[in-house]
Amino acid sequence: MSDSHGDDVGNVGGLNSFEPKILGFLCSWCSYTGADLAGTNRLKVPSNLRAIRVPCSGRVAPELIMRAFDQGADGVLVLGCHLGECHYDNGNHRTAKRMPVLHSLLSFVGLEPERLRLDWVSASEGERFSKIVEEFAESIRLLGPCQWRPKALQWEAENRLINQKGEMSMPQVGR
Amino acid sequence: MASVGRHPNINLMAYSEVEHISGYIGNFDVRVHRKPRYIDASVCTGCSKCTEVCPVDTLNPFDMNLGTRKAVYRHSAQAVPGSYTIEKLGVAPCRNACPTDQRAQGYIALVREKRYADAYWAIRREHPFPSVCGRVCNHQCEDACSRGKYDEPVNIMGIKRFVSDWAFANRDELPEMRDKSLVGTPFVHEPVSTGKKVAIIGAGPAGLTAALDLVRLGHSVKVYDSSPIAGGMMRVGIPPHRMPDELLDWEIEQILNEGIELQLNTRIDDIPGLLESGYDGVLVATGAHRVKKLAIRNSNHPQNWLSLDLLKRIALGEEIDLSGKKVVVLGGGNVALDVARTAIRLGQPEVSIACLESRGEMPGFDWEIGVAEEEGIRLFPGRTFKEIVVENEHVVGVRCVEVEFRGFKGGQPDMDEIPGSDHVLPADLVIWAIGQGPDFSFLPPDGSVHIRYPIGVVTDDEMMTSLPGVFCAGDVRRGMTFFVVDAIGEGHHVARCIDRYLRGENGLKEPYQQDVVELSVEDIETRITDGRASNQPRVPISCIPLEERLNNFREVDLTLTEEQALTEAERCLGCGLCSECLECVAACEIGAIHHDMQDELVDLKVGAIILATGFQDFDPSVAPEFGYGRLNNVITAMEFERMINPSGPTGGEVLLKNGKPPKSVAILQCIGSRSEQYNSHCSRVCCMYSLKIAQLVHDYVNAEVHEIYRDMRTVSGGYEAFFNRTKQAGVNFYHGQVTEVEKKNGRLVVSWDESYYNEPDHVAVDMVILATGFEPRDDVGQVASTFSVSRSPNGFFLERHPKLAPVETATDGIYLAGACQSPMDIPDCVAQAGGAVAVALSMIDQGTIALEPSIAAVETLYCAGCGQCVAACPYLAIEITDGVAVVNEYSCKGCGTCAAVCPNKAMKLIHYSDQQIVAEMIGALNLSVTPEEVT
Amino acid sequence: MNLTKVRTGVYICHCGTNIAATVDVKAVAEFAQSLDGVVLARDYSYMCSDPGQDLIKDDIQEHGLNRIVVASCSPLMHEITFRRACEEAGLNPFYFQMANIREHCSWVIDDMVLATAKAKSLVEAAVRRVYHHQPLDMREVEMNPSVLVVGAGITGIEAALRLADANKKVHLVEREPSIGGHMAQLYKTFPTLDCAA
Amino acid sequence: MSKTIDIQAKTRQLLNSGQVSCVIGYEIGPRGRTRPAFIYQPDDAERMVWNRSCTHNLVPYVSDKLQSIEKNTSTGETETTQQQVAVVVKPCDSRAINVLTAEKQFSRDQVYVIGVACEGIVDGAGFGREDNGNLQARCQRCSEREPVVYDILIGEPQEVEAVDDYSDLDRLTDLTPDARVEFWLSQFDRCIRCYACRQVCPMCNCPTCLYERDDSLWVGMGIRLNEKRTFHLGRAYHLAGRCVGCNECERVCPMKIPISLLNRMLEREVEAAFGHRAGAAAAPSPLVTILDSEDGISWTS
Repeated sequence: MSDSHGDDVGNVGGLNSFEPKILGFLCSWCSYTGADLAGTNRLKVPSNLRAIRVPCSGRVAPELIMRAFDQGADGVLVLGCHLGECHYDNGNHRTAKRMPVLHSLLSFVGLEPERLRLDWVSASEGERFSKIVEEFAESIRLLGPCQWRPKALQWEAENRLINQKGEMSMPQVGR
Repeated sequence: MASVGRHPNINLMAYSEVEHISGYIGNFDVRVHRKPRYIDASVCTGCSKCTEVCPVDTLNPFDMNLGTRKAVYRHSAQAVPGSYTIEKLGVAPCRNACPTDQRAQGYIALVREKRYADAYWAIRREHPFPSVCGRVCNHQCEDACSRGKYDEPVNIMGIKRFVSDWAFANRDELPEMRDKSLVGTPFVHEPVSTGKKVAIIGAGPAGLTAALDLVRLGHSVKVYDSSPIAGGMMRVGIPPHRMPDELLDWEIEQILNEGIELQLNTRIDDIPGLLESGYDGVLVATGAHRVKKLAIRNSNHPQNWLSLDLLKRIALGEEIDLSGKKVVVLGGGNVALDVARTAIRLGQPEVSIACLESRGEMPGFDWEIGVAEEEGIRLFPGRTFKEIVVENEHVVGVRCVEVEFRGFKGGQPDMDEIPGSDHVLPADLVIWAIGQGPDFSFLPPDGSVHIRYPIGVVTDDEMMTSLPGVFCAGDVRRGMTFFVVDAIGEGHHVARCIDRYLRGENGLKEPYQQDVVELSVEDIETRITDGRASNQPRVPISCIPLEERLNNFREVDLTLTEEQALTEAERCLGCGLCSECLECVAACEIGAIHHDMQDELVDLKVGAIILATGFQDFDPSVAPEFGYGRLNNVITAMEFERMINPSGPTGGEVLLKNGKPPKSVAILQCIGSRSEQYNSHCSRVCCMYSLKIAQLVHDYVNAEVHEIYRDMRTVSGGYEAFFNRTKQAGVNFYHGQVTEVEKKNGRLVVSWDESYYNEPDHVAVDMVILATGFEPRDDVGQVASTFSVSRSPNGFFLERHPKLAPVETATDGIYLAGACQSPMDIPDCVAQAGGAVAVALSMIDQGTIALEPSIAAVETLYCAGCGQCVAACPYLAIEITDGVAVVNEYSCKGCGTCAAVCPNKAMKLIHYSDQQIVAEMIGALNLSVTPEEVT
Repeated sequence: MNLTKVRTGVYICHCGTNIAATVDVKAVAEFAQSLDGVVLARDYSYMCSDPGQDLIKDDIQEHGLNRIVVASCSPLMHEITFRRACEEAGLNPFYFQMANIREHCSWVIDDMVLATAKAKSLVEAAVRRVYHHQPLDMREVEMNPSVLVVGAGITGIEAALRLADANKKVHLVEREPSIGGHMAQLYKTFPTLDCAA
Repeated sequence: MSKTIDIQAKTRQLLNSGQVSCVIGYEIGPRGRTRPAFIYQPDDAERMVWNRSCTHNLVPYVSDKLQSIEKNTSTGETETTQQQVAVVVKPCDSRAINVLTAEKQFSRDQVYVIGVACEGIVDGAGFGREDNGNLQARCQRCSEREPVVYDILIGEPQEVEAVDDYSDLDRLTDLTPDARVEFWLSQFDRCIRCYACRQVCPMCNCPTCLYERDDSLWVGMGIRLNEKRTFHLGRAYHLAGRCVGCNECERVCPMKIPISLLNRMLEREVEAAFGHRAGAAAAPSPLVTILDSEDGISWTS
């Protein structure tokens, strides 16, 4: 487990056909069932999505999403029940309020806004599920691999605070 | 059906809706809202006597609005429970606006049916003086009348007067008043004596109303009045040209006949004495008869009369001649107008009115100011009076000065005198009518009855004065002179207070006020186009020509003729639907009817829930091509079902609009189903019920039958044979998609295309029956969110799995059955009902249920007790006790919202912990095999 | 989580051809074998069948497995089946995790390579997750024996009567003043044209 | 000077009456710098002072002082009167009291709030460099010169026309995403994870901080750049809808990292979306309550 930050900086995906790594959080009552329905109806869904089943979209903590980007995800897709249809009454209200705030924080710090998306899929909306994943995968493919993690590691390597000669470099204070 | 009503294990809650559920399988808390029937279902025997007296007809939705029913109705012939129900949309605005809570819509509905006697008794049940209020009321009911939003309000006062005048005219043949019990109390033939005695001082509107109510409640009442005639301001304050007195005398006589002792010419000075001499309660209702004067020079000169003195002398029949005099009446209210119009009838003197207010703000009725000017009375508004000018002991004029008046502040006029506008109005007789106040001289001198001088007697919210047992009502309490209708309102209220004082908690409660019906302009227009209200304009009150009014006290305003009253009654929109005429209360011998029944909330604990909320028919009026609503004799299948049903509106006869049976009928299938514009799904049952209709028409109506179908879906056993039998019976079948139904030379022509066998593509018939499909009910969205059930694309409830769990929903413990899940016929509904019961029983009979262990758990070491999880939990399952969050194991359903909002991740969701999800995430993103060889 | 103690068994299901058609199940099983903590990885045609479940039970006994991952259809379908299988083999049913390589993988992706790659990462995700599973027991809760039936048309009436005859307390809630629903409006019903009352 | 005398008088009176067991205020340190003071005896009251360098937010100390009271009361003494702590607060600090009472850290009647009408704190305060004469950045844009909650108000709040147009954020929001990544990586790179910013923040009241645990679930113990970034972003998110903008975190950061940019961006975002201003009233952060209709959020991308 210790190599959880395995430096797979290298294999970020072939240069020509970049296959984005998309992490999906699907609530098990609505969107996961919708994804199953897309399967039973044999609809086409891009293979880039890796779905994680959570009881409710309200379970998806912002720290988990930040950890996903830190782990090298190219895109994070959070899917929940439509507002008012949540199996847990109003669990998804928190997601609806929390995501835009997290979204603006991450884009303020440089993550492209298109990499994080929240949407609602009900248990009977198989086509909507496949359409959303297709749109999302395509928009991530256009953006290219996510530099969020590699940039940090590369920046750290070049601009070590205390360089080899032991002096502490204090770049100009950005005010 | 009947067995459901009697089964010991079934708690039947009809006319009720589920408002809210919470909890989980095995432990659901359900809150049911029971709508009031206004009839005690356990008592009602279904004898239908109430419907015989109910004046209100409305369309019967059970008969698809083909027939009508009364406001009190039984749902259907074999209804279970069989009890009747009264449909009330709420309190009518006219009743809500009236201080006496008079149910105007009630007596108007009775007038509409020409039942004038019933109308009179309906009024008299709660309003003792219809003749007075039919003439002089400020009719707030008309201002609030919904009809006013469309054209003009209904002439409610005119109708009331018509009824009271009709009753007076036919008073000898008037049938006995059937129900004398007070409104809001159960029906009794004779009031049960309570052995309590009440003395009432003042025989005015407030006093007599309270007396009548108390007598009807069983108390014995004696009324004292210092003046020689009873009626208070109604008798001495209203001149004969506005109200003939024989009508009022008859009404007072009827009140007294209900067992009230009246002692006139008796001034009571010792109220405590009354209490000692055996009275259990005293009511002070002496009104406000002391006329006010301004303290200006010569205001006490003998040629200054008081308004009430003149009116009283006329009321007692004295002959007065003022011919040749110049009379100036001071004051601009209704009393001033009455005095001026009385004065001008006493020998045509020169009469003028001077008042403080400007012409537009005079407190008197605008219409009466106009009439006064017509009768030759001159107006001098907007001035104050400085002095009564006297020359050699004779009044010669009133010195006034013009003012800019801005209303009264704290009882004092707020005005500025316009300098240099000093002038004298010539007058040799001045009559004061600037206002009246109560006379307190008869109250006990020791001040035991507190008063707020000069306004009125102080009472608490139970209308009791500071002296226990002594109550007060009417103008003597409120000071300002109000209208008769306000005094009657206070009379009713103080009677209830006295009854509660005398009988403790089984005294009469204050009536429960339902919400008021607000009709939008569209509602009004539909009620008029439906024919429930006529489109006639308002019928104004006419009066006798000017010449006939000179020097006599003939009544000026005329009453409505019977035709006028009927046209006015036709204009009433019937806002509350049930008109609350209360006829049914008396008609119901068993006393089952209570108009003040209230909604009820019932909490239940259940282990499982089965939803069987069903479907609704497609409404073809949104599909103009089929002609429903546009062309006559285009009906839906359910309308046909009601027609052919012997207990239906037409007694089993299938008839055209012109009353004759049809010779040829066309049945069109897939109406509203399998189409892009309307419902995309197939409704499964229309093919078969169309065949049934075809056979019924063929056998019972023996008409030619043409059936146009797209596919004949004979889905289960016996249906194909049924189809063949129908064909052999001679029904013509055409394959095709109906394109339109049009009227051509008197007959309905149905045309279609996409026919396989290029047969004829149209047919002319007398009647078209549309086989409408099934669709989800209008409020399916709200019901779905109440039970947190998701919905399939066509809007019906979504089952957990189409094949493996057709009767379950995603939520354990909530099951589906019948057409609410998708369109199906009766055999399938019954089968699904059995299936849902089997699954529910399989859960319940386990005794205990195993629940997923994934609920929230707190690591107290990390918990800061900040309570963010408490605010986030949809089930309020978390509390902060001594600084640390604690999860209630049973109400937590494991959604994990708390685990996400906890800043310090002290809250963990078992089986979906952060550690497990992060590990899953790392595994999922470790795309260690990148598909370089992707083609 | 000390790796040596975790002994995971991974089972890749063919589901006949539903999965095997577009996912190279052999490659996925081989890949699973290479993951940390995995002592045994098999692929089998129908994991949800009795022989499939017996495979799991026998492996648990023979190889002392304490974690099971089954890559097959959606957990909403057969999670309970496989949990029961683990339970019968004496393993706590919550030491089990599923990877959905049918509805989310083989049925929705045509390209064999991409489908296999996705299947592999889903299996790896399940394997890494199952490390952290805790032994849990289902919570026992008393069942209230009464039932609420909403709507008293023919379906509601039928359900209420059946439940009542089974001696259960039934609360039948109907919005209209009387029960009967649409059927009460009918005169005769197909196909037997008997009375609807 | 009058404010100092008023505060001293109030401190003496509170301590004499035994209504509070400790008054938290400011005093001049041995090297002439203004620093927090904890007064227990009435005659120490003259150490209290108020000047333009009283920059520290004293609210974080309230919970510690209250805890210490509970400890000695719980050791057997039957302490009947509800012991209180008094604290001197500026308008921005006073909003922290509302947030902490909403989050049940202490109840409102456990704190006697001495509100001071603030004329702004000079730049360089707390480091003995008060000479450059202009106000701190947070005071230049602050127009709320009267505390939102106080039991006694010291001084007359003046009407100040100041506009907070969040112009400091625009400098960043105009950049491209890559430029923003560069900027922030350069800032976070300097962080040495000394947690000074967390210690001084009144809102950071977790017993053991998520980013200081050894289960390395979220962040390891090293000072790798992505861990430092995760710490700062995580802390900023935890302050969304809770940070009152006292800016002490930025003042005490030895490495001069512009932390307030993160907090102020979220402050603007939460205010725009939910009309919620942290500490304006004792209400929970809007991110945990359910949606009500007028929230500006209808997140259907």
